[in-house]
Amino acid sequence: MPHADPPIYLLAGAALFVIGFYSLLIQPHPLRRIMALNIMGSGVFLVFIALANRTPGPVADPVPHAMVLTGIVVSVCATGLALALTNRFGEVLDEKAPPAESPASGKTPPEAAENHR
Amino acid sequence: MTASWPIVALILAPLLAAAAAFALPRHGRQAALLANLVAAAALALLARQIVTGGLQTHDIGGWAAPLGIGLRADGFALLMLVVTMIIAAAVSLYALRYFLFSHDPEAAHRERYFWPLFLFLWSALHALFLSADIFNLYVTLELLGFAAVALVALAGGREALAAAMRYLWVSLAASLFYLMGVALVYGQCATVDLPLLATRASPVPTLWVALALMTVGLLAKAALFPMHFWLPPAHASAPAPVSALLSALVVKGPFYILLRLWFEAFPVVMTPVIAQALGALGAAAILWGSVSALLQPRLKLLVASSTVAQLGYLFLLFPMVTARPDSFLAWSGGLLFLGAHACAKTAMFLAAGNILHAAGHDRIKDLDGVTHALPISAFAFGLVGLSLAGLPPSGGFAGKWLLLSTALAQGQWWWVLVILVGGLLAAAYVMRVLTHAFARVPEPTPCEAIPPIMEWTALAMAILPGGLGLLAHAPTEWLRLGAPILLKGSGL
Amino acid sequence: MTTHGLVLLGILFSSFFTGLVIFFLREDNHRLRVWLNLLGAGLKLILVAALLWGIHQGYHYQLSFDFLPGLPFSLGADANSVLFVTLSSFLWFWTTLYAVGYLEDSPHRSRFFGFFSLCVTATTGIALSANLVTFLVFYELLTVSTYPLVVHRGTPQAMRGGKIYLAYTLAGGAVLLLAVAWFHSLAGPVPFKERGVVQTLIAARPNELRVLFFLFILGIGVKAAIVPLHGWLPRAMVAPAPVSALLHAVAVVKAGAFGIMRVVYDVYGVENAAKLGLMQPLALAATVTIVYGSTLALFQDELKKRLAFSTVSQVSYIVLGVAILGPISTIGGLVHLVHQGIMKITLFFCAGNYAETVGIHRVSEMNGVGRRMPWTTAAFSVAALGMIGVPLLAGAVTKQYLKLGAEQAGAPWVGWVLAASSLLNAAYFLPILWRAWIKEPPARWPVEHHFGRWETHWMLLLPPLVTAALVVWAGIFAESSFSPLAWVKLIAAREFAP
Amino acid sequence: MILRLAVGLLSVALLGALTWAVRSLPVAPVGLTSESLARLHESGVLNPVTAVLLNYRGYDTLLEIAVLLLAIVGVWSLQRGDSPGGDLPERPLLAALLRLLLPVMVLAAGYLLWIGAFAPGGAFQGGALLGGALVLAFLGGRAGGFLRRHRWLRLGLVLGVVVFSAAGAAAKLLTGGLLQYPAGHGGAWILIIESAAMVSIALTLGLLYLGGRPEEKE
Repeated sequence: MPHADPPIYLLAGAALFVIGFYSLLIQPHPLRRIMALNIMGSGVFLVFIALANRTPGPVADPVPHAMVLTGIVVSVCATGLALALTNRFGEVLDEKAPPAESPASGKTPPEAAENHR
Repeated sequence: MTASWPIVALILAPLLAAAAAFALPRHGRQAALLANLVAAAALALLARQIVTGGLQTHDIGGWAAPLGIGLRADGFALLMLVVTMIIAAAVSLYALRYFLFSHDPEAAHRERYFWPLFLFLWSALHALFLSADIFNLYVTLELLGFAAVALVALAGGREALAAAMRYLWVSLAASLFYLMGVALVYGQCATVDLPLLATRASPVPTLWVALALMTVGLLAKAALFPMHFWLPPAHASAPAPVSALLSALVVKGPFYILLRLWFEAFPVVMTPVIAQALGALGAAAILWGSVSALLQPRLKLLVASSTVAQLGYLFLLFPMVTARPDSFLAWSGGLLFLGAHACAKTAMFLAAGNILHAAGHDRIKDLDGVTHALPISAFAFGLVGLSLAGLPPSGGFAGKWLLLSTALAQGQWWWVLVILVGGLLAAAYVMRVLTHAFARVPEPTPCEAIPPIMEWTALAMAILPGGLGLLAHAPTEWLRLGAPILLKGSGL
Repeated sequence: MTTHGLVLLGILFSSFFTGLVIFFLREDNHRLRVWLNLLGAGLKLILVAALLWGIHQGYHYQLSFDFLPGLPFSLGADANSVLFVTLSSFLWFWTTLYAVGYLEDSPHRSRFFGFFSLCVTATTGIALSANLVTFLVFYELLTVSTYPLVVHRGTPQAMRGGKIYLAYTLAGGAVLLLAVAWFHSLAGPVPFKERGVVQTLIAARPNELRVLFFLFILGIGVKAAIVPLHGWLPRAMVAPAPVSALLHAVAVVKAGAFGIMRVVYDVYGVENAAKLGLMQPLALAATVTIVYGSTLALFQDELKKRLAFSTVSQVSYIVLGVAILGPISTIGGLVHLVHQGIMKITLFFCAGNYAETVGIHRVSEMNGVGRRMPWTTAAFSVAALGMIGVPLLAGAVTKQYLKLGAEQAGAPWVGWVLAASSLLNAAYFLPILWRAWIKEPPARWPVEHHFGRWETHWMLLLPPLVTAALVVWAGIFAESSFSPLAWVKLIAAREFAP
Repeated sequence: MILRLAVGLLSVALLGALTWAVRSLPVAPVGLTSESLARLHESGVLNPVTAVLLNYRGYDTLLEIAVLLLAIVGVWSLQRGDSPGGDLPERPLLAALLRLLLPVMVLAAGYLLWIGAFAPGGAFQGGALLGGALVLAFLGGRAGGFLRRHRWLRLGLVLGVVVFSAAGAAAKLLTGGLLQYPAGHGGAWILIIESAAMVSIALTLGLLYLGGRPEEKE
């Protein structure tokens, strides 16, 4: 045992990371994937915080704290973007019912036209 | 200290331009133009500084590592920045007409959002190439990834959105792997500064796992086989200028970080087995990507699969550099290859975009006689085909030659075979397209006219790798500039 | 030194730049394109003449720069290069003239002449390369620039022929790349040098050198159409006549033969190669190719295919000459580089004239064509007789030297091979002449065009007449000091100098 | 099933590796606590985390604000046209509550921003609170007009990046280092940057909640 104090928070962070990773690969639904990614992220943040707490000194190491704050903001952005993308994807799937731009009208954007085939 | 303005300007100019392009949606073009001008000027100044003064560094906020974040530019970074500049300029030119040319009602919307997203992507690349801090690199990676995903989604169709989502999952999970690695590195070394890490690293289990995690994350982002699955749909369904950016630059960012990590910060952790394994994945990517390019029904998918293959060559750098003797040749070869591929892929995607635009589709078997309508684009496509197949006098040849001779000199003949076979396969898939394009049929594919600037941009980018082949000496010399760490023990 | 090097660059760029400009000419800009073509061709001839004069004056031509670390790109003009560069630039001039006449009013002429010029640039580049890497660069450039010419017509057969052509030549190129890179890692960036550069390696790594030689021949042999690497040549016959002429007489096949010469003489050195026991297999391959090509030519009814198989056979005369140790056979081989070039180009010009003027593509249609087109048929006859080896024509000189050389080198079986080949040559050429001159012409020709006062367009007629005259000249004045033979003797003297 | 098994094995391996790594961490870790505290007086703030965020590693934060802006640009680039949540039901109780709550939230956000210099708090905490206020206002039907004013929204969204970058560049003009605040004035610079950042953060978080671009006022 290298540590007198078992690294319980570190291990919990690792476990969260792995749980998130497992669900990300297993769950097909976008919402569950987004949650899985958030769980993974929480695992990483927990590891950072636990690391900050190990260092000697009057207060915990502020550098990992700041990193976690940055990481959280990034993960909020990621979540927002992913949700919006999921939402948009659902809308496009719903739009599929009526026929897409008919060839007669021509002049469809090539990418879109190709994607509809 | 005033000397560091170019570095700062390279990061801030595209970033502020992105903000401006978003805040003033009607002035995206002007913002991009301004960013191009400032970045070009800053890059010229930076190049001069590096050539005369070697390594350029800047401690942000005046805080030296480990407390602060360092920016720095050496010859390697310069090479990447120059490639980025060239491609960004070409894409800017091309995009002037690309979006508005289509008759799609959402064209204006697309163009409006293209500029800020593109400028974000660009600033992320600059920040990435200039950063010397592995946590900061994480933030740049996220910036890069988000911009790339949003740009893919800009195409709007179902396929594009599905591809963008898949890209997002991979990108986010990969970032978290990388970040977990950063956490462990910090826990071990108490710093995230690359040069400091080089002095503090030692081969211990924590760093092994940390590097494994970071490497896996970066490989997924760099789309190395077998984690390449997300790349072809994403790169193929994006709008043409975006595909060019993604294939030419975005996947190179993580690769750049990998090189920095393994050869600058953690050479003590590198072992021949790891290097050979990375090389083996590269070889598999070359073969797999080339064969799948041969089988793709659509032009843009073919070009995207070719990216998977060409990225494989870059990873041959690992076994060759690790074997040490003559590794400067491997460095120059790999990085020349990188530059040539970046220009070539840009040209190829732009040309493919023209063909797609003009013919209304990009099914390869229905492209008979497309050269009649688009001689310049078809010519550009053929010309870059030379570089991809590594035929002289292209930059692809120069890179391939250097890799070949390093492999032979080091007795690693198995890479030689892969390189040769990969070249032949590349020639084969390029020919697949040209055979249809050159065919003279009674009724050639009906084509719409394409704005000349879109055709000429593709051609200009196609000529670059050709010229790079004969004048390859200069860029390889840049590598030596201010890069003592990277090239340590490489026989300089 | 540098100004002399510039002449070499000038020779390359005289066609390169015209090619580039021609690409961007509008299709209907006929006159300018013709002038640019002729200007490039003429300029190149003048520069080559200047080069010859300079060498005569004792100048040394050399140009070199590092295009990669430790990898010089270097051009030079030694005796071998001058032989080939003179041949190719001279024949290019006439081929250009011919092509202008041939392709009148066909589509995509700018593209055609652009690649045409690049093709010749690559060929002269091969001639002027002073080391293996430079040779490789131009060798691959030649592959790439000829492909669009082969598929120029864009028909399904043309595309298929082009695909096969590329498959063979690119695979050959890859093997050559391997060989060059490997050799480079053994010997460094060595320049071509008479009697080879491998002396120091022979004792240390004989087997590696043998494997390398095999790879070199495998890589270059594709272009030289050595059996069994010849498969592309007959199929590439779908190309327009000037391209076939170029492929067979000036550029591709010749580049292959020239490359084998370079490897044997200036990389390995004949004596070293013989020491390694490499010459017998090469001679054997050449012999098989000679007999095989001639035999297959017998069975071709399509005129151009018959000529193609004839090329397969004839080019290996050069290889055979190279493979037999000794100065005299060397002379025979090298001089055939020129002789085969002028004879075969004449034949292809004539075949093109038949096709263009009276719509004849097959030997069986050629009855009496000599009456309709006497000048063309006369040129054809001269070249065909030359190929057979009739005295006083170019081909006879080659065969005589090869035979003598072989006897001198103790390989009398070569005499038998040559005799057999001559018989076969006669068997496939004489019936053509018989048909053309003696048989009655048909009532009407398949497709007939009239071109004013000559039997065909003057641009189509003049080139074969000039080259046929050369065939006669090279035969009759072989021993004078203004003949290909005289120059070749000089090369041989250097290679075998005591 | 096979997929689950394979992924499961992969995850177990990953967990094993992470455990190994975590348990092999140095027994006497160093960290950067002492360095951070030693130079805290130069940073202009008393809260070490804020010092790291806005001074030692302020560049990370600049890029992070850029990520926020990028996220909203990305989301807006997806959604076209119509107003999300335009058919929200009437919520009179919420509206009444908001009348009381919103001013308090704004005040609290301001406090959080200010206290960040001394204790946990700062632009993100304040911004998050303000963002929450925006969401509540939207749900209570009080933000409709505000959300239609795109020009102002855009300006507010880019404010953080622009002020942060401009401050960084201005600092460079004055002291020679990017984001190197003039000695002794760090606190003021940080407060300015944080205020601008808070506005952008709040807007970004609030607008991310909408999941798309609100309808624009013509």
